[in-house]
Amino acid sequence: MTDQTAPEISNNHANAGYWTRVARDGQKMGFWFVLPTLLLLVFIVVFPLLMQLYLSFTWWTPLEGIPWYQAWEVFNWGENYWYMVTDPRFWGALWRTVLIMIVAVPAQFFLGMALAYLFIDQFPGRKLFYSIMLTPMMIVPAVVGLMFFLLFQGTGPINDHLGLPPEFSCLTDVNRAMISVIIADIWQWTPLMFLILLAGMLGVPSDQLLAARLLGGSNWQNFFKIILPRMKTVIIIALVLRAVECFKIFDLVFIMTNGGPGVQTETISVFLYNQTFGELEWAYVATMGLSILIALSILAMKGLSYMAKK
Amino acid sequence: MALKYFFVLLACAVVLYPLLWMVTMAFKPHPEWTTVAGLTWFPENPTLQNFEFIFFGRAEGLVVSLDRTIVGPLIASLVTSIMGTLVAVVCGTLSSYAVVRFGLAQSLPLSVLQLRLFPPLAVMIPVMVMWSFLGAVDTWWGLSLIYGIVTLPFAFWLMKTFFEEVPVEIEDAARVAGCSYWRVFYRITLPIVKPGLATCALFVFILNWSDYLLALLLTQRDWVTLPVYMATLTSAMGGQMYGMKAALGVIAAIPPVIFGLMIQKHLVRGLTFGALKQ
Amino acid sequence: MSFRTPKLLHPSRRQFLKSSSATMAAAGSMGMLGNFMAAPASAQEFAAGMTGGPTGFDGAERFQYNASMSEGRAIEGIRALRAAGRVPERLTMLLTDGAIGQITRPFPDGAPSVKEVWERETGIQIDIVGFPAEDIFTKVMQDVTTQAGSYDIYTGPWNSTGDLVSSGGARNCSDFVAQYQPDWGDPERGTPTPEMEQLLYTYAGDYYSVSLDGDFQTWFYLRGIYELPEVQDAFLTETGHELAVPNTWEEVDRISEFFTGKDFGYGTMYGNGNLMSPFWGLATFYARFASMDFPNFHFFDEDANPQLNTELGIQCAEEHVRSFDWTPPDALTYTFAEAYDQMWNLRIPHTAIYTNIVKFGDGYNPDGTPRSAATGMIDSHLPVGRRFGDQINRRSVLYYHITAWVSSQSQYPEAAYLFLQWLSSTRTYTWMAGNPGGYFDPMQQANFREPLVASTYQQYSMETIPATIARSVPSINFAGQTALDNALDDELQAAITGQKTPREAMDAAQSQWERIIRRQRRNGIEEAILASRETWPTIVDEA
Amino acid sequence: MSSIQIQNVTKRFGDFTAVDDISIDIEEGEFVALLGPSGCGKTTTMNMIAGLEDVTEGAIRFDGQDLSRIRIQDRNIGFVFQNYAIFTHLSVYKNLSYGLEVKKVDRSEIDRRVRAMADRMSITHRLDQPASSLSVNEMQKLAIGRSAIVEPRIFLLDEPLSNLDAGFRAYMRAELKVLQHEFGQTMIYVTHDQIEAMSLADKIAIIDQGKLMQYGAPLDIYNDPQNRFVANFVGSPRMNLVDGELREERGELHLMLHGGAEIPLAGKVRADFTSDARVHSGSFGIRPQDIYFGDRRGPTDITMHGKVEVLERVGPKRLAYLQVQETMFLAFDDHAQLEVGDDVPFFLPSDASMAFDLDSGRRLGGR
Repeated sequence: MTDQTAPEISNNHANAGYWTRVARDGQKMGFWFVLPTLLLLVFIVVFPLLMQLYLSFTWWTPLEGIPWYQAWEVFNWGENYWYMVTDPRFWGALWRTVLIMIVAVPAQFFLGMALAYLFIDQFPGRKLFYSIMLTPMMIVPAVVGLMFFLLFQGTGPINDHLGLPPEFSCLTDVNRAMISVIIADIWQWTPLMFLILLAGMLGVPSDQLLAARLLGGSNWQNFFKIILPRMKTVIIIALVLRAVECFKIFDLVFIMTNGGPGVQTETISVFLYNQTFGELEWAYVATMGLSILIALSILAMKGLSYMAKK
Repeated sequence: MALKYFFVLLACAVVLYPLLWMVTMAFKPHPEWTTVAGLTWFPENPTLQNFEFIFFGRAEGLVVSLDRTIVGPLIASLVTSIMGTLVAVVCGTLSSYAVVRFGLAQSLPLSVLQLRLFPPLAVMIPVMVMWSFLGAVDTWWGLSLIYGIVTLPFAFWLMKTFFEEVPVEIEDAARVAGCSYWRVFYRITLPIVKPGLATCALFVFILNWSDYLLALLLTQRDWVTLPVYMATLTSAMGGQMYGMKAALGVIAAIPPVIFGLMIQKHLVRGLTFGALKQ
Repeated sequence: MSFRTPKLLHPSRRQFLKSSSATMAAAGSMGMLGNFMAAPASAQEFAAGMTGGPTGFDGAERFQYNASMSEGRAIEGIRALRAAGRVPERLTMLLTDGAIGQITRPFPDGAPSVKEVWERETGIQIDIVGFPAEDIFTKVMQDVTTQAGSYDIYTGPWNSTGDLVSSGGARNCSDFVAQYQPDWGDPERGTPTPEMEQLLYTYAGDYYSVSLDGDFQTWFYLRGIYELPEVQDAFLTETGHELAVPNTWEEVDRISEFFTGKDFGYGTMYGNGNLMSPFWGLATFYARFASMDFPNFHFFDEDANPQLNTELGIQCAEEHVRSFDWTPPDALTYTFAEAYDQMWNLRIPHTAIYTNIVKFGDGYNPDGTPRSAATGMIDSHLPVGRRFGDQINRRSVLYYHITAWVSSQSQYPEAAYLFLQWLSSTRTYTWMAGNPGGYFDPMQQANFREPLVASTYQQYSMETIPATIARSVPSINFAGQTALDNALDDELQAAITGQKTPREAMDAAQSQWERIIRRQRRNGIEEAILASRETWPTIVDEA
Repeated sequence: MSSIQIQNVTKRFGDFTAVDDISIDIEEGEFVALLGPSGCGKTTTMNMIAGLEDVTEGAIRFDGQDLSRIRIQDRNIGFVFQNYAIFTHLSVYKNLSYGLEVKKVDRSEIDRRVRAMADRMSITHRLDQPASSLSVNEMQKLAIGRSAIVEPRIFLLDEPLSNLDAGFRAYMRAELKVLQHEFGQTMIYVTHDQIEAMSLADKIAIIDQGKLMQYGAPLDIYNDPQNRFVANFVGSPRMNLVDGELREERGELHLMLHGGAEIPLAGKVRADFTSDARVHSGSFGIRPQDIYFGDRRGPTDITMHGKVEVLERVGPKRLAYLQVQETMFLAFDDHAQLEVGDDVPFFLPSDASMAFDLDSGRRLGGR
């Protein structure tokens, strides 16, 4: 941003002719328009990726006592990668992330789909209910973590409703902690599914739906044969969005359980955080970060090309 | 129809349940915080002392006091969110316009999108090294810069769809009338997409305001944002101070919910990077 | 250290919530919450020959000093620095939140707070930023690695000194120590032995860390219950032994097993009050591990190889896992705060834990109410070990132990150091250790001779704590510590929750440790391990 | 195949009454057109028959059975939408088979009937292609075929021809008639095009502003419109309808037209106008083809004089625009004897003339 405006101001008088020419030349102006974004991209993508690649082949940690650019002194020929492949904690965290994904995303999808189906026609109060339904996803995830932290306290309302004693704690139990986190995630992100799927559902031409009903199709039949196939793109977008976001899940877990008890809710993001500031294995974190980036990029490319084909 | 209302009301109840608990908790006095003395949904003795406590550091009837009030983090959150929004919206607007109108940098949209796919923690090591090298840790501009970069994809894609909706004929007409490209952009196109620009700014602001992780990594003391402050207090206060935590949560939750409802119409577009419009 | 605020506040504390405002105040003192009550203006004079220190209460003269004492040298040092224009207006200290009250709250009645005395004498403001004990080192490392330079002083677990030093985050204070001569190792008032001074205040031969705590796991038990005739009788009938203070782990386990499920009129009890949860429970394991062989069973052998999956290591793990049968429900989620609560409510007969369990739970509140149901029933005993012939190797463990470091990013390291010297010197520290506003525990010899400390920590602790310190082994305290502890912790938890057998868990932990050591080898971890071995006490007792 | 009784049906949307107390009886196998200008309520009426809209008041019965209790999918109605509502994500085959598949008809039976229908609609060569690739004309056929294949009790068509090009529209019109005979099904057809209605329907229901104006066979409606609206709406070219005040002078009854001209009333039409003494202003109607030139043919025929303003060729005939003062009459110049600018007499046969009450639009007298 500054890169663009600074020369404009300073050169305004001395070089007035240049900027007038730029304003008259679409390509030149476009170049200046794109420049700040390009610079930011280079700044945040190219440079960090190279640094990450470099560090991932070294032992370097902040404990090393040498600046990162001298990390070549502790070059380790990719041992980090081998360490990663054989690190049970890494795979555990990865598995837990995937677990949240394969439980929460389908749950959000089905709930969102059912809700969208409820909201497909007009009915009195729809606008109000619709607004209410959207609220959870607008709430700061950290606050959602706090909300469910409060709810799942032993002395909180959930235990009270279920008649459970305060000792029956959800967040500190080996099994229930994960379930609690997943419930919170479902609560927050079902509305997103709902929103996107409803938009897709409303995109199905209403006369085709009517035609299907008049042809004798039951609601179920019409839903599966007419609505669903027409929503394919929307569904893929919604699922991909959520699945990707699941990989980032951090705030919720960190505030609700801090990855605990033990490592029972340690997702990949929490694991990376702990490795960064707990074990301080920065080169190793760089290795995992880079690997995840590459894996996700390949998946994303596959997904995008699949979508482009459709 | 009755069945439908039943399900709709049920869904709304599930949505409101945790919210209600937190919001009413913020107005409850200490004895009502837990269900030990029985569950109360609405405060029997409503009080503002929780808010008083987090704003002034102490409250009547409480033996404890707070050494850092919410004021600093509130200001930090506002400043960094707004500046981050500015960076994202300005860069996103300019570059998406260039991509849409001048056909420049056709690979930009995808690269920008990829930026969003990555878990921020996976690039955090270099970012922290860079930020500390720049002396940007725990400064308002350092946090604003990363906010701007992280939300740039949203601003870019959102503005792209808005620009695509402006008929090119309008611009051509103005250009035939002798306007420069810059003037056409600034005087014709920008005013047309103004509502879109406002939507985009609000959307990006919500995202910035909602951040926790980046602020957790890149601030220490002076520019700690609201969610980080909230989480620290949450763990620092232990289990007891439920009411204060809830009051914090309510304050942090309000702006995005209001703004979100304001831009309801465009949420789908924003969240799907313009892939879907409502 | 003491009252850490549990991060996930554990539900179990109905009593906590229902109980008096004293609990509430204790709760409040954790957190970034300090109670800034204005101290009464103190008109009293210093005792003869004294130039500084607290005033305004009986016995204040015991904490006063002059330029010939450690505290006085620190104050003089600041004055000299001020003359040279090298003092800041304020020093920022990142502090475990549960300890803030000890610096900011006046004690005893009529006294100023520690902070006020310092600020009055030096004019340098102390800004305290509180952070939860469990996460504070994360915050420290973040400040170090991102070069944020937000603090002049860090605090955190003593175990992490190695990590902090190798990251370059802590300033080497050897020159300051040489110049200002703190009384940490004073043969009369300071640490019991010069070795202990080395262990607590230095790393690799240089001064980095300033001890502000006494985290030597100490045994407490409910004498009031042990002495009940019906308990005595039942124990004899059931086990064939007299119920007495235990000397060995075997006896400990026997007592734990006996009490589990019993009700002697105070509700159902559980036998094992030791911490078994992640992070905190490691101390329990290390303590048991250290006494497996005579005189010590080291974590690493002479070649710096881990000894986790040796026969003795596995036996230790089996005992540790078995002792889990006698713990209260949800013990896996307990921090020390919950464990304290179990004893205060007479649900466990004994525990080896941080010493401020009595600070907050024995004795009486200012209003005369007992601090807990256990008031008057608690007593303390020596660490336990194992019988080898006619000798017993009693062992405890030094774990966590809040420690301060001067940040290498501080603009005013000398002033920051001088504040720490002043704070940790035997007079100020003794005064502060008596303050019930936070969880810094006593550990200097002078502390245990001080009536104020004795009144807070109870007379019975005044002998057992020093004896425990003398028999404590250090837990892991060199660079790589976090990784080692985490790896072992995960495997222990897996064994306790039945996901692995103790043997499998120890095998896995062993290979994890070997991996970590291999990774850290070029950082000199092996030398550090061997150096750490040297600091283990060899003192043994007659059986 | 069913008969349909629409009984006093009213439909309100809030304060707006879209359909006002309409009753129509449709016999089994009849082809009925709902005709009216756009927004008149004909589509709403059809939607109510299909069940897409609820009935506010009144009832719709199939063979005497009240429809309101039957779910849409069980009504067995063939419905052809204006834009066909083809399932564009399915193949032509799947479109045709949809109605049978959801009824779990045997697979081989489905195949047989789909192929027969495709054959009938001459879209067999398109069967395996995606429906989205069809031309508009083929979509029309597919839409009809898809509805017809389930052998519905009745068939509803919503402006089915309006999207077609002119040539195909004429072809489809004929085709529809044939199909209706072939299927022998009760059909209801909504249109705003009176020619389509006249040429296809067995009966026409003319609707205006939610009210049923007239219901009857096309010729009856043409020859004997019940009110001014129907008279004006049906017929091409339109009927001459001139409004004026009735004035009696010396035993002669005149209709004083607003343009200044006057029509001396005589014979049957005079009787019609006087049939209701309360009427003071009226409309005089006569179809262009009933006006003649040359010699007066009947004693009660009314003589007028007008100036030929325009001559327009309509097919083999010429249509003359005759200006009388400010009023214009249209008439067919059968023998091509007029020239523009001629001032000619023309005759309005009293028997073929119609009288309407200007205020209510009601027809006065009768045939």
